[in-house]
Amino acid sequence: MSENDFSTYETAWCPGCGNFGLLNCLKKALEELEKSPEDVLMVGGIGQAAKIPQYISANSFCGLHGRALPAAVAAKIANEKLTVIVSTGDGDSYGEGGNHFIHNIRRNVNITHFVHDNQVYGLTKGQASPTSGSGFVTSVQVSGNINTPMNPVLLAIAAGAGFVGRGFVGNPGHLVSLMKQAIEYGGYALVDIFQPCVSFNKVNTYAYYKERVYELDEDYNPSDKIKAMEKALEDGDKLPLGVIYREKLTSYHDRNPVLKGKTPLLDQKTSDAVLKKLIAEFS
Amino acid sequence: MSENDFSTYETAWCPGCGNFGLLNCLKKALEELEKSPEDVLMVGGIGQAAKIPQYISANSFCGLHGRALPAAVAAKIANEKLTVIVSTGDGDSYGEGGNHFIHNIRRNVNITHFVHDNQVYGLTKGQASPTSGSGFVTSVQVSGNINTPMNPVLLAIAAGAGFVGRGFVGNPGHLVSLMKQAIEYGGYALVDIFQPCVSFNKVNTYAYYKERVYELDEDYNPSDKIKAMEKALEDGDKLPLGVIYREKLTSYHDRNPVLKGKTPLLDQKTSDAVLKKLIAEFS
Amino acid sequence: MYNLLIGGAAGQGVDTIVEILEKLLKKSGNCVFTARDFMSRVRGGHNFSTIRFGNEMIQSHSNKLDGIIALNEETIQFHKDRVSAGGFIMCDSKISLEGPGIIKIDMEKASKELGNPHVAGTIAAGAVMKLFGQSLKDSDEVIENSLNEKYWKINKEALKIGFDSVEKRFDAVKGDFKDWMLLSGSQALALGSIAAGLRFYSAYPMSPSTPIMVYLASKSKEANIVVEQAEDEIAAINMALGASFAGARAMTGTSGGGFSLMVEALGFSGIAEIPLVIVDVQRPGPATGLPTRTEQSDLKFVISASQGEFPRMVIALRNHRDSFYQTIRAFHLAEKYQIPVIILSDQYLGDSSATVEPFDLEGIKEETETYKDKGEYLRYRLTENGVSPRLIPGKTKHLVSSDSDEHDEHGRITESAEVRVQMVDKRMKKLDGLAKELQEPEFIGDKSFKTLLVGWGSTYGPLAEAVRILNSSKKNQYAALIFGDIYPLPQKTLLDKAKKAERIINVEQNATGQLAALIREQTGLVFDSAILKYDGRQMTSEDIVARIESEAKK
Amino acid sequence: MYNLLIGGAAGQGVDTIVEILEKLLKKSGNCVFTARDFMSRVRGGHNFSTIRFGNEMIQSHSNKLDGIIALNEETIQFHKDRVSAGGFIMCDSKISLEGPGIIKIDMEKASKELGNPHVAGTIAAGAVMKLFGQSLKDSDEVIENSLNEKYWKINKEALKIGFDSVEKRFDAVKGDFKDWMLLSGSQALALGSIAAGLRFYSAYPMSPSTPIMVYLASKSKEANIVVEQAEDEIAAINMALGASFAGARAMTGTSGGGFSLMVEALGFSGIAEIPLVIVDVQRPGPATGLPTRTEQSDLKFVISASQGEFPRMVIALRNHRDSFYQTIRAFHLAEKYQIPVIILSDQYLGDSSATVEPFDLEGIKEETETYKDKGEYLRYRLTENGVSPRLIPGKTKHLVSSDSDEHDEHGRITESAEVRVQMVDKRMKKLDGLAKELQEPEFIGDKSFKTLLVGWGSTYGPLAEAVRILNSSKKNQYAALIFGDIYPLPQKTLLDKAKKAERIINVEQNATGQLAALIREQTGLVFDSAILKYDGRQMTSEDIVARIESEAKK
Ligand SMILES: Cc1ncc(C[n+]2csc(CCOP(=O)(O)OP(=O)(O)O)c2C)c(N)n1
Ligand SMILES: Cc1ncc(C[n+]2csc(CCOP(=O)(O)OP(=O)(O)O)c2C)c(N)n1
Ligand code: SF4
Ligand code: SF4
Ligand SMILES: [Mg+2]
Ligand SMILES: [Mg+2]
Repeated sequence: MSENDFSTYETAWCPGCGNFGLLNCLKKALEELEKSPEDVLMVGGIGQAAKIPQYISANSFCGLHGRALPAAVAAKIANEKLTVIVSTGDGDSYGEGGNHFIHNIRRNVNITHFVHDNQVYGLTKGQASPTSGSGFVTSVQVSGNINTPMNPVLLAIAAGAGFVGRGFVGNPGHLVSLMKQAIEYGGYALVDIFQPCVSFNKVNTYAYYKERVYELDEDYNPSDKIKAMEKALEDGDKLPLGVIYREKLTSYHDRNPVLKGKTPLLDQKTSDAVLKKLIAEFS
Repeated sequence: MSENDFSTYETAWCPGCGNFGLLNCLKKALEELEKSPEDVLMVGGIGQAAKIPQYISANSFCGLHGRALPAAVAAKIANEKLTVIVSTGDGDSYGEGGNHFIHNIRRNVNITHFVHDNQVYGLTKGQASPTSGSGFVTSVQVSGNINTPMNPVLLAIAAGAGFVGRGFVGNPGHLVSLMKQAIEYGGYALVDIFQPCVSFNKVNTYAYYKERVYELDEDYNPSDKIKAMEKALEDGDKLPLGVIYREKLTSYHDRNPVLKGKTPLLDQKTSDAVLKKLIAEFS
Repeated sequence: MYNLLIGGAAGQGVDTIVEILEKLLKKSGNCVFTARDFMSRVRGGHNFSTIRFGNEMIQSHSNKLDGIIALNEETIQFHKDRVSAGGFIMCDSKISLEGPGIIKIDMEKASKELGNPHVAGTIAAGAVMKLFGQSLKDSDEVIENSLNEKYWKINKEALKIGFDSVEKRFDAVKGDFKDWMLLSGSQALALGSIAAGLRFYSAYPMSPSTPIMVYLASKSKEANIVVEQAEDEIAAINMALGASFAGARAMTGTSGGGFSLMVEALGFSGIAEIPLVIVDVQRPGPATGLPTRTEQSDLKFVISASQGEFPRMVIALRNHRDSFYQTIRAFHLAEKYQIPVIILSDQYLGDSSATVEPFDLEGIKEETETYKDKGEYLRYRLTENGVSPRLIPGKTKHLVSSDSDEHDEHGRITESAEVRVQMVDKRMKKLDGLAKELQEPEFIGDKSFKTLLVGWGSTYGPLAEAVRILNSSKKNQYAALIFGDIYPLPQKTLLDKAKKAERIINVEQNATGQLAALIREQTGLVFDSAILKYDGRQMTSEDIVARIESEAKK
Repeated sequence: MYNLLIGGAAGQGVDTIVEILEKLLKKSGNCVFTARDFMSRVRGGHNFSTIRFGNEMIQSHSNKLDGIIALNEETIQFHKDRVSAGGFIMCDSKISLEGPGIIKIDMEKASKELGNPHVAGTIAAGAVMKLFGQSLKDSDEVIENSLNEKYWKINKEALKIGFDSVEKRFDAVKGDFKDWMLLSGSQALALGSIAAGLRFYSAYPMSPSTPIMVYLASKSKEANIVVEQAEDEIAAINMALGASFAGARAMTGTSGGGFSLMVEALGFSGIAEIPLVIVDVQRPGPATGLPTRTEQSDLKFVISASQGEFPRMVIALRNHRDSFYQTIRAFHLAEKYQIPVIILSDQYLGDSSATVEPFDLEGIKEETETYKDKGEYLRYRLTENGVSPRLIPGKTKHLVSSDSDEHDEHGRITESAEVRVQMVDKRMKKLDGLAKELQEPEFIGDKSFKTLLVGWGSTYGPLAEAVRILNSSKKNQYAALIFGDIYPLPQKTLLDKAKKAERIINVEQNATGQLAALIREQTGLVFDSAILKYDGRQMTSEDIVARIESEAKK
């Protein structure tokens, strides 16, 4: 498999945007995992981040704003042979798509969810996103954001996710490794990724993150839920990167008797015999 | 103020339903707090629980399925003098309304949210709700519920709520006190209330809860977030009742410069002078 | 033909008795039609069903009753005036009511003696069978098919007690319908979707669409279908789109309120050209409205729902046969044209059961992908007929894309004015193909008609019967045209018949005459008058006849 | 009249230059109209605006250019063919392009010398003022109004550098528009809502509706308005309904995709009779479509959106004046009839700026609740005109209810067939009142016309100008009728004028001719032909004239 398999296309992103780093890491992760483009389905919603499926050669599904997750999990349910990756924005994932976020964690379909968390709505020119900091001033939040910022890592753990990580595009080696672990995890895996938006977020810049992030080391045990939530609560001067929480959970496919141990759904059939029986039941 | 102020009406609930107890407790709580019906706004979505605003004499807003919260917080924003209480089902609050749930916690508008948590969709005849247990068998979940049940108490704490409690209609005295605390709390307060559905939930019955619930005592310190999350994780044989987490947070009204210290929004005006100035700015 | 009403409070088991009784009657050879009326509550209130049966085709309910089986007093109060001369009211002995038509049975006492007060209704069912000169020979099979094993014995006994407690009163009808099917509109629809190769059904519970999900769930393991209860309707439709894109035939179902939440994704299906079947089982709106009642008031909504412009097809189901065959056709059209196809049913049709000829599986073939182009694969290739080559991701070496933004032939976002126009035109071209697929409305009546009644969907049964009644007294002056395919609107037969008609009247279960508006928009035809009903209860043939006669008097 | 195009990549500051330039020109007395074309991206790509100015009323953009100010080479390539003889192309000296119309300025170098490459455009703006013989006397004021204080000095210097770098080339126009307003359609709409007493605006960001939210947010503290960014559009509309119910005048705004998500709550507003103003700033669909472009393709969608049937009003904004006054009227009608009122704008109108007569606040009065009934308070009292007494909860001793289910006069859930019909009829009666409120479409042209062009909303400007152009050569053979109130459809003038017309043509910014369909449905009128544009760019008067002339040739 050659490097070029996951070739990328000209983007509509701003020069210097954190999305470029993210895209490179994603490409690298897929290549290192020796995935073939035709077996990968990239799913995005709408936003700057959400354009990423357009910029990497793989199957792509650019859906509606906020609705990447339901489409992605259903595609995976339909064909478990696809490696399904949702890669999209923080507004998309946690704002408009918040209900799908908490409920798809409960489904635990084996897909990967990368959130380009720039703590702002980029494409619509800089309003607060769910993860924007308190006091963040924008053209709409004129007196500064008054909502309590969402802590997606903590929320995902509390919602029952089995794999919750945090990365930063400024630590690409670490991010690639995190992405690979997430893709290989056998259930829903979330990686919230700090991705500076150079155009609209003048607070959470590369420098801001650089000063605060640190990589969790081997001493850290991601399987202790309480400890993980404590770790997730660190959101001031110290921002941990890595697998914050990890637990083995039975995946959707293994919980669903229609799918477990069967051929992929799209290749299944209702036999003629069954169909006739169903008709006969009404006679 | 006489007992009759919060008179109740004939209901469409099943005999034996936990909603009756809940309604009685609510009535009692309002009376003990000496609220006047005309200052109370009861808000529900759609469902069996959500009919409660129809059964108590107060102002009532029976909105759409899943959409009680946005309407309620906005009514409170419009007129902070109203005591606004959302009282509605688990499907309504956590299923269809899940996105409003996590985001209104972030807003922290001073309203109270009572969730009639019967762990089932009652009105639509017994499908799994977000809080239904694993393996819960219904006409749709024919092989048993395969989704990880939502833990609303934990989720609310993780989302940043300042007041999170749990009650049980079978402990009415405790529930009334909990309701009163929630109503008096100066921000968004959630009380998840175990409410047996005698028609469709044959698992989480009165007896089921009776065997498992226990009231948190005075030793328990609800202000420690980590401890509270640990407490919230108790969801097997022991189910704690009481204020699981409590923290003082600035409320929406005090964070919003348009509202803080001003007359209620509905009584405010744009002065003629300002209007003229705004027009002049374009000249 | 006879017509019975069985009524009681929610929770008293009206449904079970009705199910047993309708099956027993059908097994005895009767044609059966059961309409279901219930309240939006779980216990209490007043629910009832009417079972019409006889040895001729029956496709609708009726106002006139030959008998009432009353599980409580309210049922008698509400409905006794509708009982014809010679009819009966069957109730428990404890009810103080006297008269020639009153049949009292010790149901309550006997059922308690049997050990379960819930079988009181089964006793009544047994009595009814005897009254109408039917036998109980198939009753074991019926009980075993309808109930959980632990209730078999007691119900079989209850049936017999009832049967033995009365004497035959009515002439036995002997139809040839024994081997026909008896099923509800929603079951027929669900069965149709299975026959069409459904693999993935996602929905959020909502009356009156839930029976579709319940039936599919009950057969999911046997039929290899994933039935997914979504967190909300937005998820339901987006899941269906994801599954369909990935190659699993997908459907979602809901009622108007849920459809409202699916509107954005409907347009997504249109621009991304992902095949999708969406079922709207209508109920009275606006908003929550009357959750368990019936109406046909979503037509204008669904034909123009979602921002922007794209081709779609809307099929209104007229009866239980349609519910099966048109659902299959909906899947085929959705795939052939890569469009959303909306199926309009309603509570009346969905919840009623009817006797239909056994479904024929001949001629239902799975269509398969047929992309054989050489060269570059273009998901959104500009083609003559507007249909581009669709491949299934992972099933080909080509990469497959899908996009809710305007895109070029590759599926990449474009802002080009030129490409935009090409893509709109390409999508709209599918309408030419669809025009050739359209099925004309069904014409009922004699060609000598003077008045043409025009309806759509579930008023089919009432209209068909109304025309029969009117023509038997008025010598073939009436005919009806009932639309199944409704958008795009097939116009040929309509214009043809309208030309011959002296008077055209639209008959609809809504307040504004939505079909008439659509027809005027598309053809310029103006209706002379309208028969509209919007109280949440389906019109009967008698209602239609009465309205026509009262108009005639004016 | 002159027409300039200013273009560059996103992020090069086209917007700032345009804003400064249009204000400078207006301050000098010109009437100004600026149309904005941009891509759905933050940096790069190609964005441009055209500024038309002169001493007569200008209400639309034009294809012909008198000059281009190019911040990059692409701008020149894309647009140079549209420059009229005698026109100019202004660009940086480094661009290798020669010819008589080429004006090179050392913008880049000079701006770097000033210390900020972003002011290159301001230099160009200064040069333009000189070219057209305008003065810079108001420039300090303009700069100070448009920019953050820290950029004042450098921009003032840049303007002067530019001004001094060229010679006057064109005749100075001297209009009387100095004291008129210059603002965008969305600003005018927002200002109208403030004038109408708006207290609560909830929305989720979505192009091209966001400027309304941004303007309101910027004035929220001064004007005492809560502007709430919702978690999604469903929340936005349900919040607005909650606020309105509680007595705060409320509005929500979005574009088609967000409107899709508001559909269920639209019906809720209808059945619960909660006044609400909803703005849909249209963009091309379906689904995400072309996010920053323009289209008029949501008409049929919004007039029939949501399950069930209820009265609503739809007002299409034709221009910047309408944007102010009709928004005020929308609030008054929403309250008077307790209905949802939908305002249709679009990207062209919302983002363009125009010169309008200063808004007049006379006659805008807040209406107040006037419930004076004695006896029992019935929120949904059955009344002659369908409007029931609305009280504000907490502001009265009466208890106020609101319900999305069908309800009785008290607001309690009902399943009664009789009450259902009464309530539907009551709500529908409001249409009689609304019919009397309707404003007829605006007629433009001479009564001797033969061809009638019919449009709606933002094609007003282009149509008005097209009629003028056509009539100047074809001697008053053309007229136009442009609808503002569009649903319910005012019919009188239309039928009147159509009767006199030899030919009627609908002119719409969509692919299917939605107004024509609505008119046919409501009146039976059939159009002879259609001028439709759906590439995401607004038609100009010249486009219309060309289409008419090419048709005439056929
Ligand atoms: C239903 C709907 N509402 C709103 C929008 C407008 N919209 C497009 S992208 C976006 C937010 C993008 O923010 P985020 O997801 O954080 O992505 P980013 O651009 O920051 O990468 C919004 C609100 C839309 N396309 N659809
Ligand atoms: C948009 C929409 N979807 C679905 C429904 C149908 N529906 C009504 S109530 C309900 C669930 C009720 O469950 P819950 O909120 O737990 O209330 P309960 O009846 O158990 O008290 C559903 C799915 C609806 N009314 N509207
Ligand atoms: S706006 Fe922000 S997130 Fe979007 S491309 Fe530019 S820098 Fe990146
Ligand atoms: S269905 Fe359940 S929740 Fe609803 S009223 Fe009956 S017992 Fe109560
Ligand atoms: Mg973002
Ligand atoms: Mg419930």
